[in-house]
Amino acid sequence: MSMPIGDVAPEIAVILTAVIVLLAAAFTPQRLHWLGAPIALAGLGIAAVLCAGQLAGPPRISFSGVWAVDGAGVWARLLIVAATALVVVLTPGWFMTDRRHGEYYAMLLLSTVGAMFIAGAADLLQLVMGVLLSSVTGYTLAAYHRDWALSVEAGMKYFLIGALANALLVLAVTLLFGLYGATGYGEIAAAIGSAPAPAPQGIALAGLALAVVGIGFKLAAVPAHTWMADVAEGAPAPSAAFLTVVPKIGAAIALARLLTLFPPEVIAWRPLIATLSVATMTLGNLAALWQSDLRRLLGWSSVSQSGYALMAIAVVGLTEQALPALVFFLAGYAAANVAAFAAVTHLRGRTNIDDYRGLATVRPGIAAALTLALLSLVGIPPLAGFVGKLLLFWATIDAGYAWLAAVAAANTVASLFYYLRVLGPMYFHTETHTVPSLGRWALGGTIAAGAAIIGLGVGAQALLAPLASTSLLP
Amino acid sequence: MLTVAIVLPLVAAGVLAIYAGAGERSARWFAVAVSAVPLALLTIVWLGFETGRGAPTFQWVAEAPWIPTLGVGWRVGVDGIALAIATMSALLFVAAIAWPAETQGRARQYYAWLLFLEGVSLGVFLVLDLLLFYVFFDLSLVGMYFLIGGWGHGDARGAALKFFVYTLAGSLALLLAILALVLSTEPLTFDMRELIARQPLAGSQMRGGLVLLGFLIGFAIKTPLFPVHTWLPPAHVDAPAPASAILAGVLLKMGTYGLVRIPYAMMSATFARYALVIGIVAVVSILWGALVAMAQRDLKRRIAYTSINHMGYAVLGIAAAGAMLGGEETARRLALTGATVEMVAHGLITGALFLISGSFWQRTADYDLEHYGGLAGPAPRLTATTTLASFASLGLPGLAGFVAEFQIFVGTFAVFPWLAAIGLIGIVITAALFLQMLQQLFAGPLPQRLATFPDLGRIELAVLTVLLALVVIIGVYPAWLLALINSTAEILVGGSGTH
Amino acid sequence: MTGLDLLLAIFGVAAIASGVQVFRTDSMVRASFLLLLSFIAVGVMMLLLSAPYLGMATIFMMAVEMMVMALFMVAFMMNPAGLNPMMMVHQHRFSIGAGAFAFVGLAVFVLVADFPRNAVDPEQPAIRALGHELLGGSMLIFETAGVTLLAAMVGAVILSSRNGRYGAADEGSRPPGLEPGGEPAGRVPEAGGGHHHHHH
Amino acid sequence: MTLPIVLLVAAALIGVGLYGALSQQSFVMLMMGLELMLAGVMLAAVAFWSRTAGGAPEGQLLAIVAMAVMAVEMAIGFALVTAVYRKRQADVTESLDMLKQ
Amino acid sequence: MLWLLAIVPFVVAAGLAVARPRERRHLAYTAAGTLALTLVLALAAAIEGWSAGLVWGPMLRLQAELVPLSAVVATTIPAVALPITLYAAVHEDQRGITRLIALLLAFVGAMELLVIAADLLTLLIGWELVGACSWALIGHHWREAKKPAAGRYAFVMTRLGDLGLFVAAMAAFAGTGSFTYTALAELDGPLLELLTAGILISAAAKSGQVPFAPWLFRAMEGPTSVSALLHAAAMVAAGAFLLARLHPVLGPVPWFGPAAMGIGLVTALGGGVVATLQADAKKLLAASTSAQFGLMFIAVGAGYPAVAVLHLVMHAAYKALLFLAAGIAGERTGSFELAEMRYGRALPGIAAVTAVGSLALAGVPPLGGAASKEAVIAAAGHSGPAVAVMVAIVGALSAVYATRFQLLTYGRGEREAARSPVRLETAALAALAAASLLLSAVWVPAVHSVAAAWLGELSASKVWELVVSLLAVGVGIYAGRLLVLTYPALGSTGSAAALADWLGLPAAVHMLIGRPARAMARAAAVLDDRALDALPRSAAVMGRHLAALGGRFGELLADGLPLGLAQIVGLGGNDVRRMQTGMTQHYYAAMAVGTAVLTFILLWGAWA
Repeated sequence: MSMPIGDVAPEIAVILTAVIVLLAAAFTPQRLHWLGAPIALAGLGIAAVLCAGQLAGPPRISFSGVWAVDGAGVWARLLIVAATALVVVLTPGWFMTDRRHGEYYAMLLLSTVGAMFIAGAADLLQLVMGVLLSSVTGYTLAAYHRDWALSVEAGMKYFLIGALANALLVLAVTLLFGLYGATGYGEIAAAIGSAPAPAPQGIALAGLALAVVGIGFKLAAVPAHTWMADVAEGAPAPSAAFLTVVPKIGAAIALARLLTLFPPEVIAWRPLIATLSVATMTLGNLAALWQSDLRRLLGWSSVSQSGYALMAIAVVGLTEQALPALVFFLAGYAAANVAAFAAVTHLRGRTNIDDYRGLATVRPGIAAALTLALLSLVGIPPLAGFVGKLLLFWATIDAGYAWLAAVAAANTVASLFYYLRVLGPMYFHTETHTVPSLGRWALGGTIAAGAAIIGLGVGAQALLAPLASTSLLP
Repeated sequence: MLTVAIVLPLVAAGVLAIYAGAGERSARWFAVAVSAVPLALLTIVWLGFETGRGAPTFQWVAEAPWIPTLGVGWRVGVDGIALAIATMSALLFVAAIAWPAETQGRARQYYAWLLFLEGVSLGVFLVLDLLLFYVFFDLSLVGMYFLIGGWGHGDARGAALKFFVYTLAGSLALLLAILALVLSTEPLTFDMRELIARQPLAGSQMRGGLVLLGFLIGFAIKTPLFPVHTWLPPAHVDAPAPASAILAGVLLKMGTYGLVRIPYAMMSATFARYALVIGIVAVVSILWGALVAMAQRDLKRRIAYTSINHMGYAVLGIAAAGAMLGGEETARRLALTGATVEMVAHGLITGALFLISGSFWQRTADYDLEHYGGLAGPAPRLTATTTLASFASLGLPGLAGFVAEFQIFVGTFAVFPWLAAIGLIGIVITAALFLQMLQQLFAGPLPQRLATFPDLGRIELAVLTVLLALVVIIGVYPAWLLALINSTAEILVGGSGTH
Repeated sequence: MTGLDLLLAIFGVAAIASGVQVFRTDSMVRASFLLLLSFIAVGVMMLLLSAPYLGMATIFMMAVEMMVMALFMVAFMMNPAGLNPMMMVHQHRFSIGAGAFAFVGLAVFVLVADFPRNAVDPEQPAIRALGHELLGGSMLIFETAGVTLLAAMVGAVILSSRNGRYGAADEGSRPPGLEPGGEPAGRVPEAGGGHHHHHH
Repeated sequence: MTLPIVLLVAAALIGVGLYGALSQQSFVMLMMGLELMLAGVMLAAVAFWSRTAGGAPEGQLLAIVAMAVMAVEMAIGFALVTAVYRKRQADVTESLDMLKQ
Repeated sequence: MLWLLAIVPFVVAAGLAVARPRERRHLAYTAAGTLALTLVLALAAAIEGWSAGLVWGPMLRLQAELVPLSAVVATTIPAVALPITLYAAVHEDQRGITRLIALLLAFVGAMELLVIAADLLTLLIGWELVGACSWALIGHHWREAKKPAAGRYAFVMTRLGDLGLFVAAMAAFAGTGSFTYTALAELDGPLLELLTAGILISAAAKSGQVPFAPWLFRAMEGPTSVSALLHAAAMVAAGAFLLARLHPVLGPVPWFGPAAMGIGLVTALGGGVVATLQADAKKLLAASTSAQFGLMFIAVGAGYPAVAVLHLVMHAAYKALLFLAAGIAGERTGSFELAEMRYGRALPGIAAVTAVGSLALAGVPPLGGAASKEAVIAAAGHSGPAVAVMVAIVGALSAVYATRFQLLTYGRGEREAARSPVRLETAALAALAAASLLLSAVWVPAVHSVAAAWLGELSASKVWELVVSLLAVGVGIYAGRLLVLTYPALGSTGSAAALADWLGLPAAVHMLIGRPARAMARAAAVLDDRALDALPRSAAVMGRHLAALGGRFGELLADGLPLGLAQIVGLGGNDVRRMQTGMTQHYYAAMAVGTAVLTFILLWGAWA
């Protein structure tokens, strides 16, 4: 039994920061609550440094098989920390009037930890706990505007979907435990390997299906995707930015990690994930097509982006490009989605797409950031989203799933339509009206996220080189 | 050198977009000055280009790593075909930027987008990296989208949207095909020279066919060929004139150029197997474009459809050139040379025609041919330039179009006699439709409301004169152009050049 | 069938029956006590399966929770003591079908499954083993659970506590106005919130 | 026979719970359905621990985790129900109908 | 050096276009000087045996040289064009006169290029440039909508024929890898036949043979001087010249002779009849042009290209003269109605000069026209006496319409001329008449043999052929006189008028080519807008349906518009949105069903 505390040092750093913020919030007047932001940023900075330190070491399983420190996991946790930092920057202006402004940072940080735990879990129970932590904090973040009906409704709906999804996940874990007698990934893999009959058992199939739905909930994948649009629209804009991005990063890695336990020749999960991918991206795109509310549109687009991410998961293990594709795509997606929500936040939650008419004339900088974000989501080069999609196509074609790439391409074309419904009026209407904004914090977040979109695209090599040799431990 | 030609307009576009102090005039002259630089650079490259036997295929090559993990790098270089098209494009950009346009008070943005488009367009023609090619190919859509939507007329937003969505579908087909092609070789690289040398997929029928299909869909939409051309007419009609000129003159060439550069060169065996199909599609496009053009009453629509017709010629030439792995080298070389000249000629001619149609719109905001007549009286200079451009477009000898079409037909005949023969009908229809257009515009009685129709302005005339002078020069003495193109065609077709 | 099996079956039927009754009764308070009954039956079954700690924990924890739930309902919900009988269901037939389908599906899988036969030694010190596991191999899980409980507590307080240190905690907890001082952007909630189909 | 009997009971509880979750309008009743499902899960977990996993301690832990899920979800759930009720006077799912499409 | 023949007129034309001198005198002198220079250059080239080449590309080489046949034509062109252009400079409207002269010069240049060509590419360039010039010249008076339309008709019709030349060039390259005339000797088999067919069609189109003849009529919309040049030395002459020039290549093809003779004979007879029935002076001459070129086709078909060229030269001289004469008469009448003229008394000098041309057209010895016509008859005689007799009938018809023309335009009548022609006009006519008279020298055996030695074999007439032919001419002249006396207004009404419109050929062409082409174009356009665009009928339409829900789509269906892919996507968008009902129980149901489906997928995967 070993307890290499260093392996969870980033998580500990974030938890401690959360506690500090919580205490600080309790003892400072509301007008000083914004100080939570710099504190949180400092904590996240430390966590990032600690995470980066883990990249150097060899991939390993620690905490008696509960915790995986491998390339994919560490990169995902790093991404989670970075994305959260961007969200933190968006927060102070938005919550200035909230009496519980300070506690928001604590919830945000705890939710971050949940996502990190999901990403690193190498044991079904740890996965469940991570999902649970991420969920309960997520509900709170979504419903944070207690005095705003939409926010409360979004939180409640998120909770209702989540409660069922988590119950299903626990059921899945139980069924797998019954069959394999263990919850650690290493032991499960060993049990599957030593099983005399290669024929899969119904229990295993049902367990896996339930697990996919349960983790898919965090990913906003069909069929547990229905919360995403509501949260994107109703939740506070920073929460929406966070919830559409951060839990997904953890869940995608977790799903990939779990699925690789099962030999595809015994349980044909690849077609399942491919189907799910198609369903998710198509559904998300179709639903986004006619939205007139930008945040809701982003929510649906976020569903479709989950579908793209599933492409890489469907072929994980078949090609060495799958993991880099997954991580890079998530990074690009995170940058773009946060940038889009940052622009919305900076414009004080402006969300009706008709209200965006002529924005390029009034606020060219913000319009440019939003343009970059949306074009990156489409996958226009040389932005981050392009490299991400390129790698996804690459991985799927390389793995012999070219049809999946073709479907994704067709979906991309459809998605362009609704992104342009936002972009076109921004540029092609020249009517001018005043567009008030929130303040310097959100502006900074917008700029940072926009820079990340370009940086990840043009400087893709910086991330791709280390990702090329990344690993995913069972 | 080539890198500067690509990057300079992009940087200038960024400067123009950010620097708020530029007014209408200064923005325009700044843009003209910047756009002239790539033209000058490419001229220097042309002068230094070796066309002799044994000269390297790609010259002025420069390389820098970009994403080495994926085998992607900043690789630029030209062969004769690329150089010819790129130089023509650079010239057309100077013309389009210099053209006096209605910028609706947003001159900075307008010229910034044009410069952006120049940078990415030259990028498409000058890079030697497949992924970089795609990057620029895709970015050209973005630039054109904003130009059409922002400065077009009529249902410009709808047309821009349709343009972007439709052509993005083509782009993505192209991306998938590129990936499938690259992934079939080891070690991984996007270096075009390497891929040409390796001929990936040469042995694989099924996959080769699918990849070729991807390329064909991608390039057919961009070119555009029948039946995926329907984005073109609305895009042209509603676009501002200089954007139309660029769209027809430069962006469409990306389709045909891509066809030569990628499937033709990199998977010649597969290409040869399906060349007849491509040729048939091309002939259908030739006839369809011509026939539909003849029925148009809208000036710009008519010209737009002739673009489909002309690009059909180019594709026919390419198909003929790629039809065989051995035999009929001379004829196939002729066809390929002709196809390339067609690209250059069509760029200049149709560019001029679209600019002219812009002159009409600026004066009357009307494209309906039947509302015009008798303009030869008040506007002799407009009449002369339009007549010259129209005759060039219908392939009159002594002008550039003929040099191209003659070579294409003659070259194709040796390979696909029937296709060449059927395609010939196209030149009669274009003759009829252009003459009818000229008659409609310039002859007959002058309607009262056109009595004060102003003739071409100084700048308009100067721009058109430069473009049309080149059309005449190529038509009368194309040796300088053909030598350049042929040096590459020889390599691409193979066989000796002794004929 | 051994005596143990018989006992298990009896308590199982009790658990199921009271579970079903939860949704058949027309009073929420009654429903929560029926649920508690069901949990007690489950807890007894756990005891029978040689898991004393878990059995007791289930019973006690659920007892407390159900008390809270009952109180909660009295405090907040309509129809606290089943004063007016009601049946508040939707998509009823589908739900019955889905429940039955889930049961049949799981039952079939369970019956055809080839589980390893590896029974626990009834003499084994189960509680001690659990303790070792919590502070040993599954330390991280345990700690995570702790953090989760903390988060849940904080979250619950944030969402439900009406009185903060500065007066009404909910006041001003809304998005910034589209114009400074104006209404927030987006869909405007109708005044008064949700609709009410029934009583109040 | 022990294992199948217990597992069938667990399956039945899950089925009933699912029915409740799907059919109940009231948030609280709906949550009772979820709890019933989790009760079934816990029973199954203990059954597996006792009969197939040879008393592996993770089995007990699993049951505790399920219990934690139940408790934590219920805690936050009640808080949310309170918040919703306070803001919207809503206690059934049908009342939350603003966010759609 | 040889290029100069073509370049000089072109350069001067371009210069005129830029400098725009308006003074008629200056124009006249410039044009005359240019053409004189061209003439001198042509003579020099013929004597010195110049040739030229220009490299376009590794596979494209333009070549030029003069063989005796082409030398003769190359000299004839500027020689005939000179008086015509002078006449034009003083005769035609002031408006656009500079453009007219410049275009006439360019016309000559293009024609020279065509004549000196030694390969098919160069030929094609000249060939099409001639067509383009004719378009501009015929539509010279662009303010009248009818005239540019006539130019367009001429260009499109001849371009249709030009396809033949394209095909010929393609066949030549496919067979020999080059375009030069000399290389064509290597050609055989189907490619040679293709080449022959192509060239024959092109030549027939340019020379106004059946079935392309109607364009010559429409071409009469152009100014008189244009018609004169077009018919005498440029454009129309190109077809016959080309056949003669390439006869060594085409001759061996077995069906070439009969085909060429057939076309020629039909056109000659038809043209004769049309001209005889014609009521319009210029159209009479136009129909006669077709007929005379028919004779040249017969000569080439019979194997005597030299005879054809000889007739071409003769025809150039007298036809130019007749057109100019018709122009003078027409200017005074205000139209070209034959029935309205008879200026014999008013303009006796012109009448006398015109008579020379008419007699030559009628084939009355000792004029040159008669000599070449007799040679044609003799050549045709080699294919059988019947052919010779038919050619003699053509001759008779020539005599008929020549007589009609002469008597109706410059016969003795009461009309008075408003003004007498200016000196230069008269000079031009006189010069052409002199040329016709001079060409009579070909009857002199010494001259005849020199011409034969230089040009090639000139067939000698048999006695009976001569007798028959002369009898026919006599009869023709008598008949013509009779017609003029009895039906002075022949051809202006009734069935004669209908026949006079080229025997109904234009209507047939319109029905068979023009209408179907236009109908196809229209149909294609409709299809393009509706069907093709509907499949991906994308954003624009989708945008319009933004606010539309189900009902609107149903309406569209009812309208019969095909639902496009994009519309389906858009529709799907609406449906999928509706799936998000906002009701949590539905989401729960989706999750339950989804989980079951996922399990089934896995089960199915395990089975498969």
